[in-house]
Amino acid sequence: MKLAVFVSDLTLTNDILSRLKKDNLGIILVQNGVYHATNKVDGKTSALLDQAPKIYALSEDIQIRGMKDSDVDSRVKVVDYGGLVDVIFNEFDKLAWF
Amino acid sequence: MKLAVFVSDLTLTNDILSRLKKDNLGIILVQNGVYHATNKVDGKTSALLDQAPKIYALSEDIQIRGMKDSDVDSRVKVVDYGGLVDVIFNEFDKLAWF
Amino acid sequence: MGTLTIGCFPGLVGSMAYDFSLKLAEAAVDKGHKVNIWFSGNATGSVKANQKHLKDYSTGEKYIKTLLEKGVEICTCEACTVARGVKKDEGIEGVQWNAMHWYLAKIHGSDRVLQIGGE
Amino acid sequence: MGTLTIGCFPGLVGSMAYDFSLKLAEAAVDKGHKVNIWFSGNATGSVKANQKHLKDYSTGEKYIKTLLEKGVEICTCEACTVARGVKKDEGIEGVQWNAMHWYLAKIHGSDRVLQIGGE
Amino acid sequence: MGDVKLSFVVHKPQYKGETSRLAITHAIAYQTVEILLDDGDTVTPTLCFIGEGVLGFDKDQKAMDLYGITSTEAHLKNCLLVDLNVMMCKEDMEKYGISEDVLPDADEMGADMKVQVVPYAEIEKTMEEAQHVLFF
Amino acid sequence: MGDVKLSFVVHKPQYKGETSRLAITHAIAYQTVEILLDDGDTVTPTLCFIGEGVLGFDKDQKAMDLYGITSTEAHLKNCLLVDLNVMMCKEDMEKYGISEDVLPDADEMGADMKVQVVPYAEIEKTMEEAQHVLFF
Repeated sequence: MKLAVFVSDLTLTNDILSRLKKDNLGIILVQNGVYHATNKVDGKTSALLDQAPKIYALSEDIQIRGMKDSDVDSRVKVVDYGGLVDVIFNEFDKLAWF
Repeated sequence: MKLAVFVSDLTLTNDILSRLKKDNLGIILVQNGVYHATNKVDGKTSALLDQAPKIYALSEDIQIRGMKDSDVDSRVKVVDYGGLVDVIFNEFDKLAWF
Repeated sequence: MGTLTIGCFPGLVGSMAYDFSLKLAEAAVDKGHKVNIWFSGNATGSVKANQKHLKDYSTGEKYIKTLLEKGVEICTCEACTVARGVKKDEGIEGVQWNAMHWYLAKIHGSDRVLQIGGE
Repeated sequence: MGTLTIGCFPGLVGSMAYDFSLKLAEAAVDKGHKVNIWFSGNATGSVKANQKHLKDYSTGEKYIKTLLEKGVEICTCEACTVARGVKKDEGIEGVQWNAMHWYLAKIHGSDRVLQIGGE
Repeated sequence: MGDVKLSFVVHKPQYKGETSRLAITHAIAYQTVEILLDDGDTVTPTLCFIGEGVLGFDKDQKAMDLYGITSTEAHLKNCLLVDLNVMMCKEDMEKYGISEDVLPDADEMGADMKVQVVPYAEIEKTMEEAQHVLFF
Repeated sequence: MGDVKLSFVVHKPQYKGETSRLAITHAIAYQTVEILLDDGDTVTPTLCFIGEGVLGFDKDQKAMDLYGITSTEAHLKNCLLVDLNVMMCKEDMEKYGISEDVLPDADEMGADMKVQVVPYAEIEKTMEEAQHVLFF
């Protein structure tokens, strides 16, 4: 299945994301989830960025925090709300919010 | 200072509790925090129980979950709401909710 | 064009999941998709009419009205709403009031479903 | 006997921090302490009058009225409340409406303060 | 469109707040959805509990006595009475040291169904077979 | 009772929800509290950000443009304008790789105060010296 998981926090409180099959998985970073793409923690980039072949981050949630779209890790594609709608309809068939 | 920290979740999302000085610290387990006193995780009792000399758990929050006051770890004192009020006024002078 | 149904459960708070739901709904409807929104839990408090828009606080009313005008169907869980003291005639006009099966029925006809939990 | 002031910010949800605040307040006042409660954030939605008590859903109104009768002072953040569309004449009688300095003033005269955050 | 299978996945403890209990009541609502659907259309949810979601299902809960609200135990019994598939993740039950014995059943109320404790792989299968997944 | 010192400790990121921003507005309210107090009585909050609480303070926030609400940046400037002590935990700033340079100031508005980046030990001291601590 093509599943997209929305991540809205920096600290994940459970291991459920890591149980999901990686092949067709997508991760969509929203709200405080965008810090996975912009900030290293203790000098390391977030392990989350290795857990799915497709990773997106929401532009508005980067900019509202005073950061720039260019601050994100190269593995992450930045989309606005319109782009996110296309991702939802064209790239995946199931959605999960963490 | 005599600080009592209320813990209301099983999974702690930060390390702040472990930074606090242990000498006069109290931990009050409420809501899902009571699982620290009743359940082992992967066979181990919660590390939280070693982090303060005084630990309390709220009786109602144990019983509402179908567990019994006798299910708690021996280091934990079970109190009802009235007992909790006495703990707050007699044992500590500052309170923090996590 | 497809149909997106969003279940929104968290309460009305600044820059968070509630706002996200409404903004995603608008972006989808602007692209020609059909969108349904189901409010349950604390999110139902947001269907109260006459929310005062202060710069320091989030409000949902203006946004809800915009979405209704654009053809988004919005329904609030009646039980959750009256439990919060909000009666139908105190609610925002155009928001539907129904039971949980409204949400399941909309899901039945949807291409994509996004259930947003949390308080 | 002492004075306890509780700041309660989370919304009205079952068996959680909101209920905890009210139950702790009652236990304290029953022991002869003076208790003040400050509602801010999503908790302010709970001062709406006429909450319907359903078995499956939490409500705060009955409890708030009991506490008021027992002499607990309860105040809601006016800005947070009107942002949610609840006007003073729609609120539970006896609940005070004021600005954030009410909370700080009560804290000034308190022996114990419990600030409960969360949404 | 016929039947639409849904996988409800609850990963928060039952007494975390309202959302986890609303997952149960929303799943139960499948039994009345037909009044809003065309003839022959149905919705079939499977209710899955994983991670901390397996917490809060012990028998003998005092929610009604202490809070005046329906307990999770009562909700779970309702699920079984309306023939909902309810699955608990075996690995997570073991992780939190929860015995199958503490899970309520609704035998005395005449339910045929029981809560199923299954390996995570089974729950994954419901997610794969479902048309939509709903995380609570 | 004279002055009552308070230590506000914020450990959630600023854009987590309403609570973390309400910590700031509640602290600012200290400047009008005297109308409810006896002569000579005052409240002095210190606003401390630790853990993930240090996140969300970058300059140049677009909250007003994108959401129509006041940004945390604007709130922080207000704190400095009303002479509130604002402390950020140095160790946590380093943990999340946040440079002091990104923190806003209110110099152009005439504020004398600046956000102080201090070791955790300093924040601990405010908690010890305060009569009450308030965790947000």
